[in-house]
Amino acid sequence: MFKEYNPLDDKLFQVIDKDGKILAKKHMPDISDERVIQAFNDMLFARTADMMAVSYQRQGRMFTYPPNFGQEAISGGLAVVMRDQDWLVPAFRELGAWLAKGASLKEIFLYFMGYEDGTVFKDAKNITPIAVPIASQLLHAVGIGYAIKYRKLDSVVYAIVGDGGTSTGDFHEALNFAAVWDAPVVFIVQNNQFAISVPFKKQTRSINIAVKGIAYGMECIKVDGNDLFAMVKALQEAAKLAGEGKPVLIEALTYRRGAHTTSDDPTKYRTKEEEETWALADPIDRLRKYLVSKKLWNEDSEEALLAQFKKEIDRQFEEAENYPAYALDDVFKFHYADMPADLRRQQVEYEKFLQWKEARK
Amino acid sequence: MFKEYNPLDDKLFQVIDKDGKILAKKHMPDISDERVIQAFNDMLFARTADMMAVSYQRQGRMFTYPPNFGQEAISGGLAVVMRDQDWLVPAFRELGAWLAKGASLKEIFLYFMGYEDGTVFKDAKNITPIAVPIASQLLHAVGIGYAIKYRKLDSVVYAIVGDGGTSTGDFHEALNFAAVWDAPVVFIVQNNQFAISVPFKKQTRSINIAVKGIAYGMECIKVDGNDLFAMVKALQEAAKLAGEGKPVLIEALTYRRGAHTTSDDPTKYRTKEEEETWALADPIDRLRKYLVSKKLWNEDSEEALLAQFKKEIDRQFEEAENYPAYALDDVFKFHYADMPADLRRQQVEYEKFLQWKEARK
Amino acid sequence: MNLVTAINQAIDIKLSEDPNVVVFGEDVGVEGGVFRVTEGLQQKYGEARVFDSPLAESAIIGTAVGMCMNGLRPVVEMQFSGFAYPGFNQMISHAARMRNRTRGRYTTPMVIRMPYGGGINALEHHSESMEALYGHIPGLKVVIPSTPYDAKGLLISAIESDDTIIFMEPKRIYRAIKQEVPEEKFSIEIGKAKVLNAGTDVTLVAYGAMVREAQKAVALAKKENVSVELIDLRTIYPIDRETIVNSVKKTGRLVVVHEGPTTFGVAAELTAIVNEDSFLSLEAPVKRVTGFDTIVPLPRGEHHYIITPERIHFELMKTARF
Amino acid sequence: MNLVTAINQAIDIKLSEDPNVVVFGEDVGVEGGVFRVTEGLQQKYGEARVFDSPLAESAIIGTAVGMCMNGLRPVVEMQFSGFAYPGFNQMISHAARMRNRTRGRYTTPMVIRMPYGGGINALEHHSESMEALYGHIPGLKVVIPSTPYDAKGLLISAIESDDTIIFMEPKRIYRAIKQEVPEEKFSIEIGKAKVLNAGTDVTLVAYGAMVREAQKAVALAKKENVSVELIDLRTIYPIDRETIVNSVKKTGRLVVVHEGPTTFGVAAELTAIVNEDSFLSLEAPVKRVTGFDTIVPLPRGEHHYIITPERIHFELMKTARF
Ligand SMILES: Cc1ncc(C[n+]2csc(CCOP(=O)(O)OP(=O)(O)O)c2C)c(N)n1
Ligand SMILES: Cc1ncc(C[n+]2csc(CCOP(=O)(O)OP(=O)(O)O)c2C)c(N)n1
Ligand SMILES: [Mg+2]
Ligand SMILES: [Mg+2]
Repeated sequence: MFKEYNPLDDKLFQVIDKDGKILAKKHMPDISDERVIQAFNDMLFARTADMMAVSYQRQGRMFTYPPNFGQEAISGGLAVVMRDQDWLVPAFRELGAWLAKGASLKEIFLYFMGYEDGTVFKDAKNITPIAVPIASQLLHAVGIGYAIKYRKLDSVVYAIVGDGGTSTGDFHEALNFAAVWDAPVVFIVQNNQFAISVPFKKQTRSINIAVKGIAYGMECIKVDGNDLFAMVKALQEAAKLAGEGKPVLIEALTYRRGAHTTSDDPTKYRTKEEEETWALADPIDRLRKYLVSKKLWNEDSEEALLAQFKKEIDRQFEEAENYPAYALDDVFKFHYADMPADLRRQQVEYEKFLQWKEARK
Repeated sequence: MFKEYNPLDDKLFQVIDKDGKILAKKHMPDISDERVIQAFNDMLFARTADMMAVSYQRQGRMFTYPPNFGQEAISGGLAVVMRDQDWLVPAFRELGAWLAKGASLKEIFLYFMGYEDGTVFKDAKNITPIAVPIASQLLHAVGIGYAIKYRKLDSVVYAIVGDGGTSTGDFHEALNFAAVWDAPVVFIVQNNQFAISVPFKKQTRSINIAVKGIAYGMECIKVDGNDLFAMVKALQEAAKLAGEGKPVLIEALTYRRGAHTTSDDPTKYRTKEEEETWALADPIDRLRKYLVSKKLWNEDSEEALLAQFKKEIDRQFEEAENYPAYALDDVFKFHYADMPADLRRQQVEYEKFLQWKEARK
Repeated sequence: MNLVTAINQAIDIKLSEDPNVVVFGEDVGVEGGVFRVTEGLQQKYGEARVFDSPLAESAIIGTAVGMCMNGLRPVVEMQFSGFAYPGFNQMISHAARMRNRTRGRYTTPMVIRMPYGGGINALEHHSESMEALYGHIPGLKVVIPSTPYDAKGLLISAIESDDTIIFMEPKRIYRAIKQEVPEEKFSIEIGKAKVLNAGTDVTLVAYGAMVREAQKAVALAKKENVSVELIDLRTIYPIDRETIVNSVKKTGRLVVVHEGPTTFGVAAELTAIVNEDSFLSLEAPVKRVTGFDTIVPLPRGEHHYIITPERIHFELMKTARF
Repeated sequence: MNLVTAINQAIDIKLSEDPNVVVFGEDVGVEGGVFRVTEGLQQKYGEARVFDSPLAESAIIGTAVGMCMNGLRPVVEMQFSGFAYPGFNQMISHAARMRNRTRGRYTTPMVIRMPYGGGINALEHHSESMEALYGHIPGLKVVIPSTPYDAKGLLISAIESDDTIIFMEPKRIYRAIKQEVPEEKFSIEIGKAKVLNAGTDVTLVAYGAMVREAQKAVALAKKENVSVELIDLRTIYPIDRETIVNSVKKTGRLVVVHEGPTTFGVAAELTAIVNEDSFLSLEAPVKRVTGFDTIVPLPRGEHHYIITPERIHFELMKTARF
């Protein structure tokens, strides 16, 4: 497969087309219809949550939010392939993947409401927190991978970064270290074609992102990131290789249909035509077409499902909104195993001020 | 040429073989016999200076020194190709290239004797100082290249880095920026197969260094760095492309026959056999064989030449040794366009101490 | 005119005056920066002079160093100060050292702009104030304006300076303060603090977004008949020792306010300075009203961290009555 | 035993005790490090536990963070402190923050070792002392030993600590000081300064290679009947406020010696501390005997920069007689 879809020829690995028709039967991943339906459900849930997050933010109930709209098949594929013992090392635009790994929507909302608690992902196993400095998380993935190998664990690391992130030194160092260390890491570049306002063509001159794997002697492939089946298949194959100590680079070609974050205005830097073209390749619409054609999905019942999703999302959002106030202690107590005396003193001094302030009222 | 020697097939671009016989006549660069003899002279001079530098250091007359032994054809090639208006952006193991660009041996000695003055290269045009933080200089090369383009100058930048340097984030960022900016930069990796004690195979898993250019959409080629003609030809072609805004990556395969620096002991990390094998590929011996076979060189007269070189080198070394003492002022005065009052105050206070010390004597 | 406009004008003026000035960074071109500070400049001066770079801070600073060596005067942007660290090596090892290393042959007349500081309800890494790090690096100068007027005048000086200037912009007040600022070119000397309010009882030093908070504290103190001399530091390195010391010689008391962590922060240096030059005048310990030695909390906890006029007032009064 | 051996032993003991300890960095494996600090460890523990990494400091620190998150306790080496800056982002944005960010879920029990300081006649970037930079970063601890005994005990504590420790090694005295050090395991608490010499007239604080110079200055002062209390700071963050303040309460005078630049340096912080906690005891301005605000000169100029016992003595006497 990696040979067949040589990124040097800029080949794109696809399994279904824009109308949901199967293009490459032999590459159809071996998953049950139920699993596919489940994946569709998950993607739909993620999209609904994503849309609602944007509107909560517009209502001033969250500080910021980075939409995933249009990129759901990447997380959807991950959800199918990731095992409990695998690691997920995300950046910051990974709603579906977080949820798949066991993070709750409530936590995710909490994070964008401004609580560190929201990035702990308490009940999710083997997940790293939201990483804001672009591409820096990839090195953590490699370290985690080294530890897997060192400790002889059965686990693979899925590390995610954006197209903009491929320009950073950390991207290069991470892929190089992973290869040299035979670390079980699958690197997934969500090439949504923009880094905020900067289009892919201003980010690099390579014919695509996948070829960058050659610089590290790595297997690499360019995948239609809006094609769930292609993502699943590519991830499965990559995981196999990674498990054998051969890290892999997957470019998942997609399009960020929404804004960069809720404070961004994409009309400044891209055209309506472009957006409309990409709307036709929407991952959820494509998968729905596939399912409908296979009679696995009934569009009529989708509405009821969405209503149910919305209720659940609202419920979790409200739970987040009713989260306890941020305690002063929480500013101080997590920095060190034992709080240094000076830090304690700073807190005490501040508390004296608060007492004075209280007393003045 | 770049197509013929595709680094993906791990092809090595060579023009003469180990015995100085021409392998690829069509790639013989178009330079006169005199120029070749001149290049041999330069390489011989550089080697002599290099050897003597090591022995000065052993005598305790210099603090440290990074030998170039075995890598002379790379600088030799650069010397042929570089024009006055071109820029040289070296790392720290570039004796021949420094000299070719107009730096004096005396300055170079001064540097390794511990004077900043030795890295100013006062009379050399368009040369950057010795760069110690590995690969960091490559970004300067790209900035210089951008300015060339912006100012519409006729100039090409030759930027040098080691094999170890290719693992750094700055290497990646520099090549990527150069490509995106169409900057006239030729990147030359002196792959001498070691980064101090770390062999190339622990540095990366790519089949060679040249292929890393693919990650930036750059022309790239793996060249026998011990073959002067191959270096000249590759640099000429690269310069042409760079001048058109197409930066190029050249891997110059060579071997560091000496120690990393005078405080290093290579027997800890490599075998005598390996060293002996590479001795057979020595760039100077090969070029000599070529010249002798073409009756352009008389080995007997080489001794006299060497004696003359040694005298000149000794003279410059002695000049360096008699360099004026490092003035206190020189610690302070070059940091800012105008010395901040606090810095001045620190100097004055220190001078008071010196006066007291003097007075106590 | 607000701070954003003032900074935009300063860059605009220098772009129009000096063909060697170029502006680049992430999203500064087409989009005009995430805070719109460089808005309109690419349209006006073209893509060769105002442009988006790939996402790589080490490269932004490192290539700017190279541009300087070949005759340009780059003004680069770090999208947030919390993302400048990948460029730290180029900053400390080259931007700060090229002049000294080459005994003045090569200089690095560049400005590294970066929005800094808290109070904007942002995610992690978007709120920090690490000016003391830059101040400790020999070869750099560090400037922080607190008003549109100063921002314009100081930035023009910074772009004209032959040194590398770290120009930190208090993003919290980007649009919060409006002021009359001349449309034409003017400049303010780097390295000079400014006495904003003459006073006799306590000296209060602040900079950036904290100046506004300090001004409110001065008003509160006035109500309690404490006369505060308020100084806007404006330049973090080199520090205007004279202005600070002269004030403390008069008042005998000093309170320093800044957002960044306490330990090894700017207030420690100011304490050392007044201790050196006005030891005998000091009537109370210097008081640091500064950020904790912690990471700035996410928005819901930021009110615990952020310094309010009330908190300054509380400490001012204690110092005044020591 | 010298400092190199002591550090080697500390790592050796922890490698043998704890299978989760791994050691990596540039040239630390086969070669045993350019200063031979890790010599013999790869042979003893194998390549999976002690290994050479590619040349990339951001990756060394960043992968160490990841290893911590998956159960390991890496001890990594920066070949010289002057080459640690490419790793600064990983240090400040992750090693220092992972614990707080995840409310303690993930910790980063790693040690970042780095030889630092001048006096070895080295090229540029090989002589600097930038400990104050690390000290200013919330979430890091910074330790500097001055003797083989302390190096061993402190490094064992550092490797056992659940925090990220920047362990700076005064390379100038790597082999210059020999001392009886127990072969077996022992540890010294991080965060505690040590009174090396009790005295009554002036407090002198130093650390790293400066301790030895300070000791000589103490002897010189003694000849002039000035009794100096010498304190080895040992931990740069968190600072042992109590020990310093108690001493200054007794002596009323403080001189601080360090190699790094003056402005925003460690001495400024110590000045702030004694000003806060022993203001009324202070009888003279705190004196900073520190590096200039300059880049460390190349070897031929380094004698101008390096602090000698005589210079300490000169300033000590002025402070004692203020
Ligand atoms: C080191 C660093 N520099 C700058 C930023 C500011 N920033 C946040 S997101 C972003 C663009 C990221 O683009 P990409 O990697 O393509 O991911 P996407 O947002 O498209 O998912 C930038 C520049 C950052 N977070 N980290
Ligand atoms: C950023 C950085 N890290 C570490 C070092 C220490 N160091 C000096 S030379 C060297 C190896 C360089 O290897 P390579 O790039 O192959 O160049 P070579 O010495 O072989 O010419 C190292 C690690 C450094 N100078 N800079
Ligand atoms: Mg993107
Ligand atoms: Mg090498």
